[in-house]
Amino acid sequence: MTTPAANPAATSAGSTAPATSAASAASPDVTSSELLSAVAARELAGRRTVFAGIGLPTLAASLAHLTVAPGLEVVYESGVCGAHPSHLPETIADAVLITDAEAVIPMPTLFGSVLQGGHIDVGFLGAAQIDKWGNLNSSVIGDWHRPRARLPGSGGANEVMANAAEVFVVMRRHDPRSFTEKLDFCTSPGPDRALADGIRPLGAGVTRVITELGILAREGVGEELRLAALHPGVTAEDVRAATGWDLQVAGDLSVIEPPTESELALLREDVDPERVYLR
Amino acid sequence: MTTPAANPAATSAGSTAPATSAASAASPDVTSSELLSAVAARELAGRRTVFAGIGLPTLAASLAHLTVAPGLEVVYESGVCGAHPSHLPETIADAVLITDAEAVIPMPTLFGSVLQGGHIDVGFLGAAQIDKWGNLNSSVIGDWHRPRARLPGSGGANEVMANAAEVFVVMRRHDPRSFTEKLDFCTSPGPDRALADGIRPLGAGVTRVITELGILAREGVGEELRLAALHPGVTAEDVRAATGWDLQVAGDLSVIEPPTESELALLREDVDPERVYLR
Amino acid sequence: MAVESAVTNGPADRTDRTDGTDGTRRGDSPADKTVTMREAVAAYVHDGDTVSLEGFTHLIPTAAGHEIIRQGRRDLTVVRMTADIVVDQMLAAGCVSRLVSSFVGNSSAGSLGELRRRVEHADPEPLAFEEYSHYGMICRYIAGAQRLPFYPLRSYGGSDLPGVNPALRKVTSPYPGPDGESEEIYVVPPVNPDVTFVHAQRADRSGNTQVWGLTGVQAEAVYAARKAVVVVEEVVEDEVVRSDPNRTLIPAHAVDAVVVCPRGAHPSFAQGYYDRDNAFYRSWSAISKDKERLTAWLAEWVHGTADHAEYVAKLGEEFWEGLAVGEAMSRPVNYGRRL
Amino acid sequence: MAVESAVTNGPADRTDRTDGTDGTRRGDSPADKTVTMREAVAAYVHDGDTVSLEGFTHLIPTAAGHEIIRQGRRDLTVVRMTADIVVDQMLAAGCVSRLVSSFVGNSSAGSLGELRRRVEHADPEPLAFEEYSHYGMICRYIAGAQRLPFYPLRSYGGSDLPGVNPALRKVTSPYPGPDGESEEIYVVPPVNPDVTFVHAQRADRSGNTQVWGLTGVQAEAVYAARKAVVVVEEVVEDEVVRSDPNRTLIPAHAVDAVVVCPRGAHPSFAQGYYDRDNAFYRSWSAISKDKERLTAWLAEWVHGTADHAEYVAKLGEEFWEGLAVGEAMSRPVNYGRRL
Repeated sequence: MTTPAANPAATSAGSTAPATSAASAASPDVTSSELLSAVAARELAGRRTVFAGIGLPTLAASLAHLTVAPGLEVVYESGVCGAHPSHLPETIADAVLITDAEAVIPMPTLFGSVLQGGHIDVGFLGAAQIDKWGNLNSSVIGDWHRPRARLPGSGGANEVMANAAEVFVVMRRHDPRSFTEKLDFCTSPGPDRALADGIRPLGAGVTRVITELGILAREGVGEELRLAALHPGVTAEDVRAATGWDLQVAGDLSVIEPPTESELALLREDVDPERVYLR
Repeated sequence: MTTPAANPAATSAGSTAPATSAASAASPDVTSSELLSAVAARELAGRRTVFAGIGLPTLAASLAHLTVAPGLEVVYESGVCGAHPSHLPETIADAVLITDAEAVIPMPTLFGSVLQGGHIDVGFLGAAQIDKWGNLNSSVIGDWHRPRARLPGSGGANEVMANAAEVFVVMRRHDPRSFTEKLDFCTSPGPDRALADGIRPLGAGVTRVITELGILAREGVGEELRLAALHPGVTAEDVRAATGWDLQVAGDLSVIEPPTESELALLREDVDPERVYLR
Repeated sequence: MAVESAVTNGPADRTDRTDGTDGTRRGDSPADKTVTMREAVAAYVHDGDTVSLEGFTHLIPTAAGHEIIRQGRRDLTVVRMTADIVVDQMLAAGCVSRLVSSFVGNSSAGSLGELRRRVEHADPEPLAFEEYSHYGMICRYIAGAQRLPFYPLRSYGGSDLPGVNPALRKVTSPYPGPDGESEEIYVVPPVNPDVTFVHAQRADRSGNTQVWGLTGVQAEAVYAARKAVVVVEEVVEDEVVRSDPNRTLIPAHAVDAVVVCPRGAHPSFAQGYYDRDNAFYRSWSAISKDKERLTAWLAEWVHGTADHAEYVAKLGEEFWEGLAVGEAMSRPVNYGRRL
Repeated sequence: MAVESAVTNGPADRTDRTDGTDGTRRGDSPADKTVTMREAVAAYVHDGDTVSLEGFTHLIPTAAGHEIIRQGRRDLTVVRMTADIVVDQMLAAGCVSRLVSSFVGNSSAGSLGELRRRVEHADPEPLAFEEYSHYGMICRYIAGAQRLPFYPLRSYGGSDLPGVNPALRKVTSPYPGPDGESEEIYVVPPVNPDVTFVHAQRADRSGNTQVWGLTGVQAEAVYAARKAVVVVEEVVEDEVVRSDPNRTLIPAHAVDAVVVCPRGAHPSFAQGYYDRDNAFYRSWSAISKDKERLTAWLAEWVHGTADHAEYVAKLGEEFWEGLAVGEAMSRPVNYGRRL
């Protein structure tokens, strides 16, 4: 299940794949949500368990389940394993996730035995800020003691980062304020910060950051996030300008194949036919 | 629910209670099990929760439930709370304890939240050896590494001693080998040994030892077991001779009222009509 | 109790919770612990107390929070993993001086206006905030329930949280790590609320409480507390509970009072009873952003209702029909009976 | 897996348990993990392994122990809270060199002859014995399941157990005790068996396992293990499991193989399926006390049967009628369905 280090995207930039026709697929009728969830889904190839919130992560997991990861199980923070919802859920605790689920377990078991126990392959996290090591801030903008904006805080994010084998981050905004040299506050540290604190991390931290500009990737301890793949029409300089640190670029930078007709059809007809999240 | 320190028995030696007629009730047709469970039941007056094994402790708890402790709940090591068995159970995990129970909980909850959490008023324990501080041995006779007799070990006894507010011990045998100056091995230490080990005990340890000769009692840290009450016809010297340490005698030594007709009727007709344990 | 008090520990003398002096407890069998919400809050919530309200998205004890507001409690420390609408309401009503939590937000639907004013602007007064992650809160409840001095967890390494929360500390393992070197791990301290409120589908009169669907951290929050109040959609006969003892999440011995309060979890939901009021969640961000609107809302819906039954009636039957759910019955299992 | 191996921890690289290289695992959905007991033991039990068999009086995985005997495994470390008849049998068959346990006895019915010969007389060979209390064993499983380096518990203070078991150690709490002084507590290390076997009433084909009645420490023992085998009375359709997701004690993601083996817990019991064979328990003390009788018993009932189905058939229908149980059905609950 290893993905080549700096080549996470489907189509290599130097390949003979139909980059032109692919680029045309990224036409204005493909929404940002469709693009991000289709690309994130591909990154889940071969994974078994995903810890995900509602929205883009579950769209990606659902699409992956229908394509590259047929055995994929989504585990929800609320304690639901193996959900079979009758309707698209509105929260991670939606009643439709519970009815017909394979298992509903207490939160101490979910966090202790499942997550900390090492059963999650990929955790999806969001954040207000991310730095080059994949450390995340979801607590405050400004000083914690008198913040300019108080954000929700960790929830289970600190635990997902510490315990999932890898973490994927999907960011709708790719700008220097979100991709920052220095976090206002570190809510969920990657393994490098953990090691510096004398704590042995259990997972690799953030390995993929998926945005509308491309994919940043790192593999584990000691590595920075590097630009690994670009959406058609985007340049490495575009991404470097949108990133608040001196972003390194992978030698084998690739171009991402736009969402295929088949992926779009699955998203639109099977995963979210009422376009609740595909806005 | 406090019991006067050194006067646990129903009838004071100096009282005007009908000691003679009571003594006659302790006639040969009262079995050892009937005697011990009737006396133990009285000691449960006002208690709410008892952690008990099958046999004498459950006979005592059942009788107490019908007499001096109507709200008494027996909690079983297996995870059963509020059992309503259709038949007399043969083990602490008997299927008849589960069906119709009020709650069946996982063992981590039982030991962690219920027992260690401080919800047990009285734990019943047995042992091969007991010393003057109420420390118990249920592991080996002889040296642990090459024992003359390997006994079952702690089970949950170590935890019951550490966490129940008080511990009652019912011993069928009262002789110097069982009531010993020095244990071959300390499986379940009372609070004095715990303190000496630098650990704060949570309960009082053994507060009552009930045998066919009488009742030994202590109230808590720093106190030895003292002879507190005698069965009719037994002298303090009889008990001292049967005890392997220099047993102290309470100043207000009392005489135990033998099982009453009413207690015997309940035991024989309601609690154990098939005389499974009333042998 | 004959235990030397010098050697007791953990939740200060747990035995006092059931000595009968509060007038609600056992002695006779079977105990009937049912009381009204008004009685429960009057008996178990005092100014300055530490109050836990648990229920993760599902079964949030909203009605308990509203009654605490009605009775005007002050200076409370509120312990709740997800500080959401009910916490924002208690803050706005001036009940709370300290918050212990791991998520402060209106679910995924937006912000808590009052909480943000308190934290960002000390408006109208500062709020002491003790911040954890979800598992940190869970472990605090577990340690509280199990009378442990601390609980270890693989969180916080490298985080800024220990820098703003001195309760997050490290312990060195007495066993070598996988590389043979010594190993450190973060720990959290126990929490022992003066009282915990949880909402559940049903209980018997003595407090054996059955929950299905998401069970969150309710059992641990109850066991950690000095007093525990279970709020239920319905009280059922003993035989109903006893037909399925594994469904009992909280045994009677851990419960001090049972409050019957149908629809007491609104705007959250009770699996199999009524669905979540997502529209109210979406509307809360705007209500709470405007202090006047928020005050008016509290005046109308909390202070303006005598109790939760009035609140429910005020919402109207048509409203509740909109949250009604259909049937998806569990298949029975056989517990067996000796022949 | 891209994680630096130098920084992984706990159960050595849990991810290897599901990478498909053992030929039994996922990738396709839904996985069918059903195998025979012979296949499960052949695949997951190797000489020298650490094997956990859990089930507290209820649902003891006897049939798994018998198949381990049939396949002649050697030098096993057996981890089991209550070392009882099945352990005595595995000892007598020469499978076990080390025992990790908190209770060594034939329930309340007497002694284990082979165990006592091994421990008291090193006959026919010594048995390494790592002794705990029940909660110590439970905490070792919890620590193993949760990848914790240690687990604290309020046991062992003043006991002689730490003197004979160096794994019992102390940690100083980083928080002051109730008297303001520092506080020490004993801890146990995690246990991570190579494989755990548990018995259960039912599972679906992918391993979602439902248990009722006593649930013991089975979930923790499974989560602590590198591989887990669930032995069930019956495999049921997915809809049965999904009608009551709270009944699922062990989710599929923690299970590597499902073995259908009716009556596989005999002489223990399966709540709602068959009762305990108390007569066999009572007879075991005499059988095991006499090495020749014990050897003959193993020859006839384990080596002399090809598998558990033969063992069951050999006991005969009349025998099983004696252990039959009547009906005591749980009342259904409503999980609700969105209208």
